[in-house]
Amino acid sequence: MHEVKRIEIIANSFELGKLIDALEKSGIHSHSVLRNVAGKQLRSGQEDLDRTMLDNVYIVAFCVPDLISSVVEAIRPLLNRFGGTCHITDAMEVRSMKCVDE
Amino acid sequence: MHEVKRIEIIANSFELGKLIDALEKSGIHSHSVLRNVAGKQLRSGQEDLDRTMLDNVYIVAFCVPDLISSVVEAIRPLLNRFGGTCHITDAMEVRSMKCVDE
Amino acid sequence: MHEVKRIEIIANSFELGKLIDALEKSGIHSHSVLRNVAGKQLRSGQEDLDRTMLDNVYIVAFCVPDLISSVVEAIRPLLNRFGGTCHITDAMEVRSMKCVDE
Amino acid sequence: MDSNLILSNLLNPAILFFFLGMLAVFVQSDLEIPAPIPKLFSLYLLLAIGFKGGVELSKSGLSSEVLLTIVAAISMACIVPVYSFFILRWGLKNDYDAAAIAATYGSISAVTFITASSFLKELGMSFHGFMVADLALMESPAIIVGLILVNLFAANRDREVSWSEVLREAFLNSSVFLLIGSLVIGVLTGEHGAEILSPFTEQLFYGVLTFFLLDMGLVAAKRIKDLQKTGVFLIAFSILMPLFNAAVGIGLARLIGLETGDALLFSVLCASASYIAVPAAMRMTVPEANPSLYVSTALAVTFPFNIIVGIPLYLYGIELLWS
Amino acid sequence: MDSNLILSNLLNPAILFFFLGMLAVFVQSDLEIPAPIPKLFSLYLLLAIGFKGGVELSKSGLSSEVLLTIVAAISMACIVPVYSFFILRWGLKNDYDAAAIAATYGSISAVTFITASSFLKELGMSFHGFMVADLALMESPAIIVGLILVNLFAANRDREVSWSEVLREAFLNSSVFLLIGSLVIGVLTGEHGAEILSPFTEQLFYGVLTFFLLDMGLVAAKRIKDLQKTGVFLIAFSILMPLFNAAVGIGLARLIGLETGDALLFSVLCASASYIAVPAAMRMTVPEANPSLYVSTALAVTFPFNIIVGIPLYLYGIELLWS
Amino acid sequence: MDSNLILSNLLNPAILFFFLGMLAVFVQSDLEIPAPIPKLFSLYLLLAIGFKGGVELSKSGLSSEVLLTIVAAISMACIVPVYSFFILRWGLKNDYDAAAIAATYGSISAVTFITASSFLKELGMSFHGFMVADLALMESPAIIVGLILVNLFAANRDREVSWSEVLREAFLNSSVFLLIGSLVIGVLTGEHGAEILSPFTEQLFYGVLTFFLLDMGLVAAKRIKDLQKTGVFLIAFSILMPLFNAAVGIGLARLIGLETGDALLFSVLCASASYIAVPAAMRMTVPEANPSLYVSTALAVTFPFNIIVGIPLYLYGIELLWS
Ligand SMILES: Nc1ncnc2c1ncn2[C@@H]1O[C@H](COP(=O)(O)O)[C@@H](O)[C@H]1O
Ligand SMILES: Nc1ncnc2c1ncn2[C@@H]1O[C@H](COP(=O)(O)O)[C@@H](O)[C@H]1O
Ligand SMILES: Nc1ncnc2c1ncn2[C@@H]1O[C@H](COP(=O)(O)O)[C@@H](O)[C@H]1O
Ligand code: NA
Ligand code: NA
Ligand code: NA
Repeated sequence: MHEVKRIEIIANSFELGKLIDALEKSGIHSHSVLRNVAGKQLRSGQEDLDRTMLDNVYIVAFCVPDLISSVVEAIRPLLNRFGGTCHITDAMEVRSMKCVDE
Repeated sequence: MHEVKRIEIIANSFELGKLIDALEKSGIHSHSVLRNVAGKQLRSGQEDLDRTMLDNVYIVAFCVPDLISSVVEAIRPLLNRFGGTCHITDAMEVRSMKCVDE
Repeated sequence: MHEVKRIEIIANSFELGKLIDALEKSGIHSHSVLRNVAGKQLRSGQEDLDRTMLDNVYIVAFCVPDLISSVVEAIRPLLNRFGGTCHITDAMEVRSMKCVDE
Repeated sequence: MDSNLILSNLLNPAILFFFLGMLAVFVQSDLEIPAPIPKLFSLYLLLAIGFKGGVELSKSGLSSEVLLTIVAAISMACIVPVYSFFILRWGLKNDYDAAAIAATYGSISAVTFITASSFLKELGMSFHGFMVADLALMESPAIIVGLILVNLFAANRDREVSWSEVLREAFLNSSVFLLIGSLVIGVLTGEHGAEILSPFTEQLFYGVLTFFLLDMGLVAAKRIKDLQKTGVFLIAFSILMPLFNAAVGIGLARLIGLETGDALLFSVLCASASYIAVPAAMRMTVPEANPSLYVSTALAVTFPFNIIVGIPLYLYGIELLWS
Repeated sequence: MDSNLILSNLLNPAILFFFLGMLAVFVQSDLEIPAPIPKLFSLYLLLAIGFKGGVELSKSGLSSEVLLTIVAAISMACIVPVYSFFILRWGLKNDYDAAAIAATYGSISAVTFITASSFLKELGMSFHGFMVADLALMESPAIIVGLILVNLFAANRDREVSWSEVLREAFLNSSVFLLIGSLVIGVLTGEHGAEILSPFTEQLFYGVLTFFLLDMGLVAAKRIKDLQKTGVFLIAFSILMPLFNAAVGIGLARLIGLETGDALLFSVLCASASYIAVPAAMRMTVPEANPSLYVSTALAVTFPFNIIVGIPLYLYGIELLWS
Repeated sequence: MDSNLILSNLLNPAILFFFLGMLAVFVQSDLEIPAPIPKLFSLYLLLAIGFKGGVELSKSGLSSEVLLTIVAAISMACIVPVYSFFILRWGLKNDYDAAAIAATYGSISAVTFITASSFLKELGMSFHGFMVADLALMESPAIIVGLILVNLFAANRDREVSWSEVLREAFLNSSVFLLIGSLVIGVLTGEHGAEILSPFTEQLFYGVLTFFLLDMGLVAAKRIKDLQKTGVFLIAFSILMPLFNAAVGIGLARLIGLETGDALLFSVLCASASYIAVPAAMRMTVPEANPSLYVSTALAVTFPFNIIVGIPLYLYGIELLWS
């Protein structure tokens, strides 16, 4: 098993395209997306805009630890402008034979 | 990046309101909810009640480490009564400028 | 709170049955499944096959640390054959009274 | 004549699609009606039957027959759980399970009612709009009665029941709410409303019911394996109790002087068991009870029994008695 | 006559189901129409109204009346946001919020239009297919105007507007695209296409609208609590501005010489506010504005006001003026 | 006459909505039909066409013509993958890809069949119910044949094929199961069943097909960019092979003595390729093959080619030969 980093981003779905582009640019070419995430957060005056607005998405990407700093740099401006959260966790990867070496 | 805790709760969706209230009361005002989670667990005799019953939900909330003990106190009685799971993980938060200081 | 391991698997939904069987056989009898996961990965030539193919699923299972090695052994051949990812993280479990001792 | 009725019921597309759904599970086909489509169908059926009932009610108005039927309906919804409880308690030796299953059988299954109404339509028989009011009124009381039974008889654990929540769950859950709301709208808009809404509520009705029963077949068949754990007593209960309740219902219908179509619907209401609203309420209010017991019996035994054998059988009995 | 029209509007099943949806939220019923069902309904309604409009257009052809109406429609869509902006800026003291709300009121609500069209149908009044073209053309311009207003008047933060993205969002968002596409297909296939598609687009129309308004009632009622935070000024704005815009619309319709049915639809387009396309665009392009302000006013005040009071009221005014 | 037929096919609302869907992708509109709506539509179409076919079959009964057609259908489903395999193997130099694509072209596309059936209806031409049986019977054999080809010709890796799983996937996948089930129910309930179910299965049919083709346009267009990687050989294959198969199909239909409507459907079955059932089965049983090859060719080339050019072209050929 190999040490990797787990990046998880929760954001409004209209940011999805931009976020994925940012991931791609910083070298992360694999990810998964869960849609239809409901959420609530504290930012003054803004509330969750259920059905009438676009929903949140939940993006998970596992990557080698070296990429983290460039990812954070690429993601942070998007979060600053449009909101959303990004968290990073340590994880162990069960490598399968078909895996492309990063 | 700041150290935070990641709380993840899986429970039947009818508990959702009570769980969110518990989070709010213990000082966690932001969270995300994923619905339509299928699940299976071991507790004797009880089985998953798919379509005919309410589905499971998956709640994720990131918070400052200090809140954990009060959260656990607030959540545990609900799990005792209705079932469900709660797990806590360490994570790093990519802080964005708009973030409200907790 | 007790230390546990968090296993998360992302794979095409047609593998779901086989993966759950593998978990069961290696002693993990509880899990949750999120469906409709979209994804993209790098493996040469293969792309995400959206609506026309089966979607990805996201499986989460928490278990005692001792089971990890047998799980990895059971899951790896499936990943080798059909693709998908498996990652393991440390977590703390909030034990509720109704919990079956593992 | 009995066998004729059963046969004509069996050669119904809707019933056959129910079997097809069950078959899909048995042969392990991957056929499924993905969520939330079944939910859409059930909302549609409730809206359509409620609206239609309301329109009929606006034509016929309230009569003593209507009021009597309503009293009878609510009484059955309150009494059935009581006697069921004592039978179940004796058989199961578990107060929580007994109360939860009793509540299930005191309530009703809207789909069984709707299937019966379309069976009547096929036979060219009519029914009155107020029967839909009965359908709406019989769903909730059993939830309250079940909970009272638990509080009276079950070993007292630290139960703090939130009655306001229970009452809301009982009387304002989505199916009761939509049914009553549509009924009232039907009454208010009457003939004129029916004219503009009926292409939607009438023409699609049977088709949506067919699709919905296909899904019910899938769901019911998946529950059948649970029956191994429920035991012979509960399986017998979930066939005999509907038969008994239907018989009581037919008797009451005769006393009130209902017409045959209404009598069938009344007996079907008495005979059917809830597999959605009551289980959801019980899981919330009586978490000690085992859901697979009350869901499986209602869904995998009583529901199929009623729509396949029960409906034509009760009608046969009614035609014998009324003629 | 006014009160008569309002009453006949209120005794409409579709409007009553809208109230039922609101009631469900107020009494805390768990009634909900799960996603993506409402999306399906709105796609259906857009496709059906677009196609129907196209077929009508293929019969009537283009005339100077058509072109004049289109010019009037686009002008209103560009001017309404401008004067709204200055009023809002004065009242709110916030340029971002003012621009976003102004754009919302410059655009239109397709469901309000469709509700008005079915109200006309019920009264036996007709309208022309080109009104659907107006519907499509009035959705987008306000988005552009709103953004120009922000760029001209708002304190300059580091805004890098991606105009290509904004234009795509404005003119190719799914509702505009489907509406125009269906309109063109209706024109191309004409009478023959209508024959084979009309069982689908005509017969289900009112039923789907009814179901959709039930959902709109749920959504609008959930927004009502937000109004506490919006303040009296905005609530007054969201009733008075539609009234004013409708009056301007009626005046223009009179000048152009539209028939009463078309005039009603034109005034409804002017009076209605967007609660889907524009809010989505504003959230993306003016993230500084507070979405709960522009969504709540459009959805929880202006939309119900228009479908309940506005539509019959505007028609009353039109009938007075035209007679 | 050829160009007339193509034109009348092109001015079909359903085909135009297919183009609209493609256009939405090309101009990057955010139009989408959210899951599981397309699934609902496809279940509906399978149920409706199966049921309708069954009802027709119950009227006409079994004849030697029926049996001959069925033999011809199954033969084509088994032989097409074999000759396709050798052509593809020569062109692609990859046994796994060759087998998977061959299986795809041996199987059928139900939507292409349904589009052809509604094209016939528009032209006032009829077809027989047993053609629906062919549709059902031609879906599965190619999956088995494909797998046999892999086992015979591909370099032997550690393949442990679970034949029971493969057979279940082939013969009990949801579309085959629902189609055959609905067919049998149609046969059993006959004219009487058709009467009560037809408002649902007939009146909505064309509308649902239209909506579904809108979605297919979206899906097909998204696949088009994959074609860059497939190469000229495969693109040529996915147009020429359907043409060849259609020609063989027309010849067989002539030999059997089918009527023109049935002949068109038979040729369309031969010409079409599966983009759902077979790809799902291939991904499971031949994971070595590249899914983007077999999905893109079937979906982005052969499907549009068949519904736009193929259907009217094959009918033109048939009318020439039969007259
Ligand atoms: N601390 C948190 N924990 C979990 N989810 C969060 C948290 N903060 C924000 N979110 C999610 O992120 C979404 C977007 O946040 P924002 O863009 O800041 O409005 C919210 O609707 C939530 O779903
Ligand atoms: N160890 C576990 N790992 C992942 N999910 C679990 C686990 N235990 C329980 N769950 C989820 O929690 C749900 C509710 O559990 P319970 O309330 O205990 O019946 C189950 O249906 C599963 O979805
Ligand atoms: N590094 C990664 N991070 C997140 N998700 C991934 C990653 N790699 C693969 N996946 C997911 O796993 C799915 C199946 O991958 P595969 O079977 O390798 O084609 C992909 O479609 C993604 O959803
Ligand atoms: Na009952
Ligand atoms: Na407007
Ligand atoms: Na073929």
